[in-house]
Amino acid sequence: MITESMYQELILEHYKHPQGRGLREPFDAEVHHVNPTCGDEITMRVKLGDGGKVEDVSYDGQGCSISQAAASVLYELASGSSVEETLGVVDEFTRLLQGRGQVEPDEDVLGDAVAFAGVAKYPARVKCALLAWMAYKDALVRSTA
Amino acid sequence: MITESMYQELILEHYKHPQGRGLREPFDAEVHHVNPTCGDEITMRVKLGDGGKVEDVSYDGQGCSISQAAASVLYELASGSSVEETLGVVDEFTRLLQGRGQVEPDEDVLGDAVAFAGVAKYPARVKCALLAWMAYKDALVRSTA
Amino acid sequence: MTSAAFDVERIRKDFPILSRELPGGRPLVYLDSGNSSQKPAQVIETMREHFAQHYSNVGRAMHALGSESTEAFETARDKLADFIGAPSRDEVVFTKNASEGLNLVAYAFGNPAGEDPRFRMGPGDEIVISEMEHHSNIVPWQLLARRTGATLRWFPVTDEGRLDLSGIGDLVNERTKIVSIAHQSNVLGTVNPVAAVLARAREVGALMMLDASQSVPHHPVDVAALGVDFVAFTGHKMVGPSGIGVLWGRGELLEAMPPFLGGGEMIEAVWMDHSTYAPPPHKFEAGTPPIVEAIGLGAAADYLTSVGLEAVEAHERELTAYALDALREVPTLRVIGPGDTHERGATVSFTLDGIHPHDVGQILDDAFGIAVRVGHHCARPLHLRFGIPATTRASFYLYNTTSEIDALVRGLHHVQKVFS
Amino acid sequence: MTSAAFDVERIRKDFPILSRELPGGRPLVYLDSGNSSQKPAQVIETMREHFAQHYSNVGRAMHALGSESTEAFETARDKLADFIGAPSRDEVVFTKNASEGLNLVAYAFGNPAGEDPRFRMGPGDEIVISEMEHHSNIVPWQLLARRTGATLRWFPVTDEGRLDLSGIGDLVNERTKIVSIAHQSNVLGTVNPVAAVLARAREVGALMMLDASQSVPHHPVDVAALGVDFVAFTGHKMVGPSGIGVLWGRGELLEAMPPFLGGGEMIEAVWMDHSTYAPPPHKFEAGTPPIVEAIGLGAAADYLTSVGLEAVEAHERELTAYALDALREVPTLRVIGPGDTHERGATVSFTLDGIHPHDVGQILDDAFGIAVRVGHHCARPLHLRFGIPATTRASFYLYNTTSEIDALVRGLHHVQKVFS
Ligand SMILES: Cc1ncc(COP(=O)(O)O)c(C=O)c1O
Ligand SMILES: Cc1ncc(COP(=O)(O)O)c(C=O)c1O
Repeated sequence: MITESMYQELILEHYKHPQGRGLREPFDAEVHHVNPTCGDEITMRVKLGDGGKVEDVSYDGQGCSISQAAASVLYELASGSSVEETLGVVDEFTRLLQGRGQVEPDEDVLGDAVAFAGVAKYPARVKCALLAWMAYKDALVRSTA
Repeated sequence: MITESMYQELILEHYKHPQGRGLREPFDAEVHHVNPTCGDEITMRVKLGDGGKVEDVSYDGQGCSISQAAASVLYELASGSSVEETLGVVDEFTRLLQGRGQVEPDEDVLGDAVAFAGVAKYPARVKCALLAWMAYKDALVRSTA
Repeated sequence: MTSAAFDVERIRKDFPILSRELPGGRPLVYLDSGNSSQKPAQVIETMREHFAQHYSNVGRAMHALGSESTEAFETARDKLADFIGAPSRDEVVFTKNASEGLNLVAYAFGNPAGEDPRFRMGPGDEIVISEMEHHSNIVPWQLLARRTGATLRWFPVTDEGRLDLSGIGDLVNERTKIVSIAHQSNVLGTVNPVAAVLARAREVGALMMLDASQSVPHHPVDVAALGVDFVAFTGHKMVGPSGIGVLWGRGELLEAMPPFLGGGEMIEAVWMDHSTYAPPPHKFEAGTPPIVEAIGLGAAADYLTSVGLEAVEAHERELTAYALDALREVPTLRVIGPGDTHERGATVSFTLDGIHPHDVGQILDDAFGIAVRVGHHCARPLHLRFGIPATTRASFYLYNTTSEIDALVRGLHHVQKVFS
Repeated sequence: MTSAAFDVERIRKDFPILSRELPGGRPLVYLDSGNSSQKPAQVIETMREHFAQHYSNVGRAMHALGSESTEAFETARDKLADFIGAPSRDEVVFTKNASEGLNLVAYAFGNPAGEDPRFRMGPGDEIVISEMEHHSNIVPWQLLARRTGATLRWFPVTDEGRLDLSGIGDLVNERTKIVSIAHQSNVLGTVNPVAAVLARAREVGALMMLDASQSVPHHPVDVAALGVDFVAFTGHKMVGPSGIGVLWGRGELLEAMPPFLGGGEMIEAVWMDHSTYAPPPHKFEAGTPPIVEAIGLGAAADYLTSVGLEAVEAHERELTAYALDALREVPTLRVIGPGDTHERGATVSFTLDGIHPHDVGQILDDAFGIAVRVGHHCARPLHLRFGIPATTRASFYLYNTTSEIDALVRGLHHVQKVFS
């Protein structure tokens, strides 16, 4: 079944048990992103610390398993890392997802996020996977502005 | 050659030697009709006499051989006839032309105008043949109004 | 079970795509005709043949091919006029889709180039739509309200998914210039009570338009019997090609409306500083029309007529009853829309607790080749009204079978297993 | 004589209709491509195949067929972007024809829903077109002037059929908001001096649009190199299907423009009382687009690219030179338009003393199967300027041959005999 390439166990796990979900204080910036084609929504807050650290990423939203799991995976990867590191991961994630299934993912950079490789083959779902990650990038820009 | 069914000798004759052409006085009504798809134009005047007679039909215009010959044939048929007779001819002519080539023309009613039977097969030219005849009908309405 | 007279297996053979296998050896179970229908060989072949043997531009060309194309194109107009019971073929305007037809009418209002008082619009005037409309019957009126300062109002929708007429007396009033509602909802399946709304519109002197995108393909529709002023629908949902739609309008109103798009074919005579316009329908068909698409749509109308719209409707009613019944067995499944087949078409939208429709659709497709539509189906306000971001929608047509509905139910059970 | 590299006989085999016999055993001599071109099997077959095996709605569908259709549709956009050198695929808006593209831009002006000052328009503002325009590049601007109170002005045309630029300094001035002219005239064949007009438009801060309906099919066109703001063209004249056209616009301007048609696909989010819109190009593609037509147009672009636009252009130049020469031998024949191939395309319009074009066209068709266009070719003001009600127009394309031009000349001699 083709399904298996998209609904990885890891994605389903994150969907059923989202990590770091809920909006928390304090935060430096909050953004709200919507995927108009499907109505998936996310509100995301970022709190930066000293030395370019990401202190907290908190979020709330609604949407499909892909968009919710992507937010959960993002939380795990980002909180505690440096802004720079996470931007690298976001770039690689974006490259993977927009690669129409032709891109070989860099597992070292992506970690768990590599589970989304199968999504890249479904153009209609790519935006779901990217929703949280684009919101995060946007929030970073606003918190450092 | 299919042409022959449309460009009857009689039509060409009327085109080359139009009968009754030119605008004359006196007149009861003058109308100007245009065929927008091809730019054919006709100005037509009607002068009615006593007892429902058509005293004169005078016209001027520009256009293809079909529209010009149709005006010339109309002139011959109408001038001197009664309004009622000519309306009968106009109706029969219209029926023939709009019949998509399926209508059997009544030669007794149409006289020379039966030469236009071939035009009925060419939807794009039907309007050319009818231009003068519709103008005539319009002019009649206005002169008796 | 479908009726004996209606041989769905024979019909399926007319649609080449239905015998297709999807990647991975999945059969195709196409339950997305409300989005766009498939095309029978009769339509595909008519278009191919026209391109290959008869094509040229229409209206303006006087040569042999020009006559053949013009004849075929205008005959398609006759067919469409017959199909919807239009009193005159000249009331059938070819558009590119239903959306263009709706916009065309909206742009007729408040246009300084128009003089008829029925189409004047400004602050204080009102436009009435409903909460169950497709975006194509919402946004054109929002844009019109924005251009003219008029006010947009709407019918609410009941919990059962019916038009709520309780406030109609206030909603449709002397300030109302036009009421435009769906004949059948593309989400709920609800068939709206046209006569009741029309009666009130007539009382206050408002015009009335129907978005018949979801009704014309599925039921016999007679515009004269309906009695409204405008009806828009779209070719691709009625086994016709993409790129073609129809706006039907009362001849007298089409005459009174200002032109919409300007260009070739819609004129009578042009000078540099002004123009006069052709009579309808050509007045509203600027530029080279979707020639072969109109001809294809004519073939589609022929096809539906040969099957019989009553038979199509009966078949769909059986499928709907069967589906409403079968879906009841799926745990947590909630149908959004009427629960029985009374005044409703073959469109069934639903939610499953805790599982997003995108996941439902994807798994149905990936695992079983079942094509349903998921999302808000271009009816976001309706979803907001029900407090849900999206639904899964199965929509049936003449070529669907009860065993495809069985496959859907099996698929939904599988979806629930994945997410349990 | 055509060049060795360009094998016109091989090309003719790609177009099924060219081997057709007309009623009465006449061969088809198709010299009406300026009106609409014929279609190669590659285009016809691509469309048939898509309908039969891959069709579904685009954008919104998440199932297998939905992906296949969306992929094919958006790939067609890529192809068209490449074909015209668009800096971004998002600048390619699919319309139903060139006329819609021209109207779309015209409706962007003076629209209260738009805020960008470049698109404001009212009394005192000016729009500049030319006397050689197709009605589709006249009437939309007349309607705009009518809606907004702006003034429509135009370039005159010289006796040789060239744009008369002598008064450009006064004509295009600080009040000018947009200049819209044909890239190539559909009657005269004249290719207009875009750079000179654009330079003046830029001086005064006006936008500039090109009606490229007659240039994109016949010459390599690079919108970035041209430097204008908008370019409209149409599929059916470039070996593509009916029902599809393209509006190219600078991304930044498309962003700034208010939406035109409202509906599905052009929105970001919809509430009952307001909406937000998708970014271009989708903002301007309301409703289900001409899906299979766009895919067919992509195949047409591929076809022309495989033949090579330079080769097409060279072939057409040879045909034009040959025709201008051969037609000179026909007594009383007068060409309306440039007499040589300098800055002119393969469209030759002419008059014959004392014989109306309708008769010319009819006899050419009836007697010899030669399809030319007769009338004012949707350019009535240009004919008024030359003081003639109509012309006969032969227009050539990649599949035409010099022997077809010989047949035309023989036909014209016959016409003169009939009317002598
Ligand atoms: C120069 C020119 N502009 C515009 C058009 C209009 O194209 P369409 O009829 O496809 O909208 C045409 C062709 O008819 C044309 O030749
Ligand atoms: C109820 C309804 N109205 C309007 C439309 C718009 O039709 P189209 O996209 O063909 O313009 C649709 C389909 O998308 C529909 O279901």
